Amino acid sequence: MARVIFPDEIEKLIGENNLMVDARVFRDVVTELIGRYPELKESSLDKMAVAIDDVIVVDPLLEPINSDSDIYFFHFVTGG
Amino acid sequence: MKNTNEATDASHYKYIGTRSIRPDGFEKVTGRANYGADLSLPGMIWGKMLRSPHAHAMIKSIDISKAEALAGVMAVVTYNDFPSVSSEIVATGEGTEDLLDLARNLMADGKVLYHGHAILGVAAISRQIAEQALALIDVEYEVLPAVLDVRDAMAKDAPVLHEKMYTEGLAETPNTASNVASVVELKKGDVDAGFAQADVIVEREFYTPTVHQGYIEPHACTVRYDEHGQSMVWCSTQGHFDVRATTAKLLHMSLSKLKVIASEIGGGFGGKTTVYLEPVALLMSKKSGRPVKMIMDRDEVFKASGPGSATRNWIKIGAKNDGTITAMQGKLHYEAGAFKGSPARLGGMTAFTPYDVENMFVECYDVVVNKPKVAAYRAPGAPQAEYAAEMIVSELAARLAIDPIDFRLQNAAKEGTKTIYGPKLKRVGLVECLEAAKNSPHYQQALKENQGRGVSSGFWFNIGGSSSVTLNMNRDGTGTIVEGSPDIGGSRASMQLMAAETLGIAAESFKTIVADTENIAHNDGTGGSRTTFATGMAVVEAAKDVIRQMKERAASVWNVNVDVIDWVDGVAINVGGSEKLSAAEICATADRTGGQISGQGNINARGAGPSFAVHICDVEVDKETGKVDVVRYTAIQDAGKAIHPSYVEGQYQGGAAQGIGWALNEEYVYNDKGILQNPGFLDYRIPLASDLPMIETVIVEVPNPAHPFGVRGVGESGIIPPLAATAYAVSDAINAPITDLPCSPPNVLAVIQANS
Amino acid sequence: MPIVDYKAPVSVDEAITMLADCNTDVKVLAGGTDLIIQARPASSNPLTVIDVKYIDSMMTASVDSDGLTLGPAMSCAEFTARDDIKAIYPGLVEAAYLIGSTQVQGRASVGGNLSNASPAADTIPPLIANGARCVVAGPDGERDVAVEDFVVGVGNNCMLAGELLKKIHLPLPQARTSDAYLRFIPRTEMDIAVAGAGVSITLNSDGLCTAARVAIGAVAVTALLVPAAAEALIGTKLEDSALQAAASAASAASKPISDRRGTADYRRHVVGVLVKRAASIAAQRAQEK
Amino acid sequence: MAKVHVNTTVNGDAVEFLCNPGETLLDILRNDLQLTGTKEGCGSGDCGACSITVDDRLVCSCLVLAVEAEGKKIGTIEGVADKDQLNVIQQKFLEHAALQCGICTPGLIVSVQALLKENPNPTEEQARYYLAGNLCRCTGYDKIIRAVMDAAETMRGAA
Repeated sequence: MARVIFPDEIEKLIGENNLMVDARVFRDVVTELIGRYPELKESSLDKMAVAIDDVIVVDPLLEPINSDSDIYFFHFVTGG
Repeated sequence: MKNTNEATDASHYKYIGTRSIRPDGFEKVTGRANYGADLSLPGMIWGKMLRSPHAHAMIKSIDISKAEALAGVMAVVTYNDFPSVSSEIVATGEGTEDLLDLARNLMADGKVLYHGHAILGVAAISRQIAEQALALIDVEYEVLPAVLDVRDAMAKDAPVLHEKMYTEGLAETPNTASNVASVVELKKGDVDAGFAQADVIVEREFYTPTVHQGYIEPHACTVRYDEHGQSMVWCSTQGHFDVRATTAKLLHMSLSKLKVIASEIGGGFGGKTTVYLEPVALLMSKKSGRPVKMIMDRDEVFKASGPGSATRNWIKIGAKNDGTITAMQGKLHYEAGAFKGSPARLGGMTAFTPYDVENMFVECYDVVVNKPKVAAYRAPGAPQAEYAAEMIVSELAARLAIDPIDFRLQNAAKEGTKTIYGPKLKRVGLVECLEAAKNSPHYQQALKENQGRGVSSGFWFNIGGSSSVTLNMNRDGTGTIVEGSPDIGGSRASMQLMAAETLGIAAESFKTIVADTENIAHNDGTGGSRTTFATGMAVVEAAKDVIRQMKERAASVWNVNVDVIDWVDGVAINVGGSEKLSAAEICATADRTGGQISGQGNINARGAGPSFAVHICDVEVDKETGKVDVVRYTAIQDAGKAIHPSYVEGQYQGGAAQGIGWALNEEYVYNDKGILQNPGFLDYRIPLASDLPMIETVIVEVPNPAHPFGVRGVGESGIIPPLAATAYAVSDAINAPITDLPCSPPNVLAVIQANS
Repeated sequence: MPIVDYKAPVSVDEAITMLADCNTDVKVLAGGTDLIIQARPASSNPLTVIDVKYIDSMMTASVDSDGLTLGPAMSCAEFTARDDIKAIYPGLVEAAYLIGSTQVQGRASVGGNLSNASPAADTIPPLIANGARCVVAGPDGERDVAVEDFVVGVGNNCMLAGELLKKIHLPLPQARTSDAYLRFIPRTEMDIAVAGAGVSITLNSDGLCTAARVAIGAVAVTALLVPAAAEALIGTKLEDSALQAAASAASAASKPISDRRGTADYRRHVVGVLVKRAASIAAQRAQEK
Repeated sequence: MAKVHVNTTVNGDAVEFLCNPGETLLDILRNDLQLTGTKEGCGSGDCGACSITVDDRLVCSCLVLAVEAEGKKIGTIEGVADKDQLNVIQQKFLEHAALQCGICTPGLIVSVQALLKENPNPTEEQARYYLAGNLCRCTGYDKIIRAVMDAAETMRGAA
């Protein structure tokens, strides 16, 4: 099972700061999360940056997830 | 996911790392390059904005009749001319923004929120008549008290800017409107436990003022609206695809009906990642049936584009006597300007990232005030928070009697360090930068009387994103690199070098062009130091695509399997035989072998190129006047791999100069009514040639595992360390703590007098 | 544009006639580095400008036994290149050199700087310190006004409608006399003075100060002549205590405001520092004469 | 308001134009003569992007009235190179990477040309003060000053 770790604003919404999910690609993670917490659908989950095993990916969908992956959601990073 | 892009051994590079002449150089030194204000079209008219003389007011009425009656006036547009706008989060060059806020910033909707807030646009047959028309418009205001600082904005009875804005991120949903848009917490470990282990704890609150990017080219555009065909925007922007997306959304146009051409851009530093003029100009073009040109005056740029946030940041750091930092804590307050969306959270994400410390906690407040909506400014949010953190780190080192570089080395972030925002750092070069600083001739040099020295680290992410590149090969074996990333600092040269290196063909054989939105697929803007990293990766992909095709063509000419073809120095070689075909030969006969050759690299670049910088600053203080002179300065930064070393050094030096300006003299000065007192280069004092010494540079190269050539973005980290390096040097020279920027003569003299 | 007419007379008399005959607001155009910006707002009144740069006497300078006679519209670039003037009035030349960038120097003039009458004008304190006088010409003839009386308020000079600043005259300094001007700005260039000090010092052969004039700028509505500061120097050998007394007198005489360029307290303090430093430099130069 | 007819010389070419009495030379150069190499950064003489020469004297064209060009000799960035042959200063700017965005570059090159004409052997400090009115926000001036010093040396060698 991959571990998903949330930032403060998602934690405040769902009351958890991390979850274990079964996923093969990143899409499975999102489907699973919204299935468990429908309120996440309205959140800015899809506007956040994601780090999968410490590799930052903007707007992922088909990124492979390993059984021991760590997946961090965090604020979308821009620049000047 | 396993990263397959292993960095290659640098010593084998033939083109990368050379100091080639930039391909767009000739146009730029002869005055032939066309910038935002340089396009004129037949029948073109001139647009100007009417701007608020008040910081906060209700608009009671607007009378445009006299202006409309003036001969030569062709169109007047207000907020009501926008098609219906609703609240919707849209991606802009700055990340995300509420479309409604964007529209209300372009032209006020019944309420003005800062001095200079645009109210309406007028287009006339000359710039002078447009200005005369503005003087004929009567606006009746009901002036409201202005909120000019986070403290005022958060006070109990503060006037509220937005009646429907409720603080997000609180444990309980609030039921009264507030100027605090959001509160976010970032944490790692347990700071209370960490502080309990500390032998020494230092805490202070720091202030940084509103500052401007200060690009020399004002915002400008020329547009033509065409209901039936193809509307066109020519403008100076860091991201023309973002201009197209935002403008089309606001005006209910399809993307295919709006072409945006990025002119040459005269500086941006983050400030040209959103729109201020283009949608209004298009509305006026639609109304008048004429092309419309708009150029901001310099005072408009200061009053009403997007400066960098003023902040009040409290930082507390604890360490053991042996130099181990045990806990780092911060409470950050960032001004967003008139609409929510300051980079407070980015401040929180960067403040302590140069440190491998177990316990961290940061609270980030995004606060609206009656000032222009902030925009990105070079590592947005990071300089302010890292300034505060680095000042405390330096003070702590002094209290512990440890060399400030040794103290930083002892606690330095490295591969595997878990960041406060979650993931662990990959291979990074902070330690190498600190060591280079320690070994630099500068750091060995003794200080003289009235001089002081400061050292500071800085961190920025440098995220990839979407880039598309087409590499069109010509029949003579030369090629055109078609990219969609506006070249703001010489990146065309870097693209050329990366294509040359990948293909093994001389760099001069390639021309790099920045295509408009019709001639290349979507590209994210030039921002976040992503261009050489991500667009460079796309160039490599496109070049590899060309190599693949070249090999196929050679194989078909020789009637062999493609597997036996090697590609060496721009030549296809039949490994099984002795035949060779150069790129030029393959291109010359391409029609016979299947048509012309064109490579494609459309990517969403994975990974990031975190770049750490370490700066050393020596200042001399005139203790009778408080005036500070920078006498020596060294900028050290990890470039991963410097594709074009001159332009890498240029980024370090430019970042240092901007940061020195931020530290010493730059600030927005408002009066108590919120009227900006210094909207010009006379009194918004950016550094001059005579203000600065040579800025020494050291390029550290710790290859980025996420890039084929090991590139890290270098544009932004360099503006972070100068604030604390300079301010701490002042503090060292006068032997008194500095907390508030700028270290302008009156402020420094006040600190000297208070401590004598 | 508010500038609606442009005239270029070739003599002072012609200029005075044009000034008198004008039926709009009228201003004299020398370098234009202040005027062109001031005339820009669309809401300002229609303005006629009289360009005096085609009048030879307005554009030349001569030094003789009487002192310096300066054409008010001569560009700072030309003025500061004149070694004969620099040898006698180094402080005034330094002040002219401080006005704006190289580009502005190419246009701006001492007379323009004086007539524009900004409290922070760099040339006014050294002009006062050198006892400079203005020759003002008008329809009713000429009059002669001391520089400290020429400037009457922020942006205001004593000239009446139809009058023209025709000449600036500086007397030849006594033996062992020299001057200095220092201003304080936050950067090294391109700023408006936060405070300024022009000092002229005369020494006797023993190095005793026998005469002094001290003028300060940017610390009141007009530049101020500060006799108390001069008195603190006269009769001394400019020891630290005398310099400090002059500094205190200058600070006491100043009536500064707080604005985007500095607070009142800061200006009051810094003008004293500048008087002290400028007096030392002027004395050093006087010694070397 | 009657327009004024002005006869002048721009980069050696005889030029005539009509202007309003209040129009700046910068506006005429850019909008009427299509010489857009001269840039507008501030309109108040504080940035130097519009630097040109009038009778060989360096000025900000935003602070010159177009009518004042009558009978004068105007020099702009477009006149610095000899056809496609870059001047030494332009060449050195490219070699030293003394430009990033390039908006200040035309004004700087015109100013450096004026500097080296007045003073072929400037010290670094003299160069920095002479160019203090040409703002550059990208480079921190380091590479610009190196280009200037190198150009000066090369030109002295050629002289």
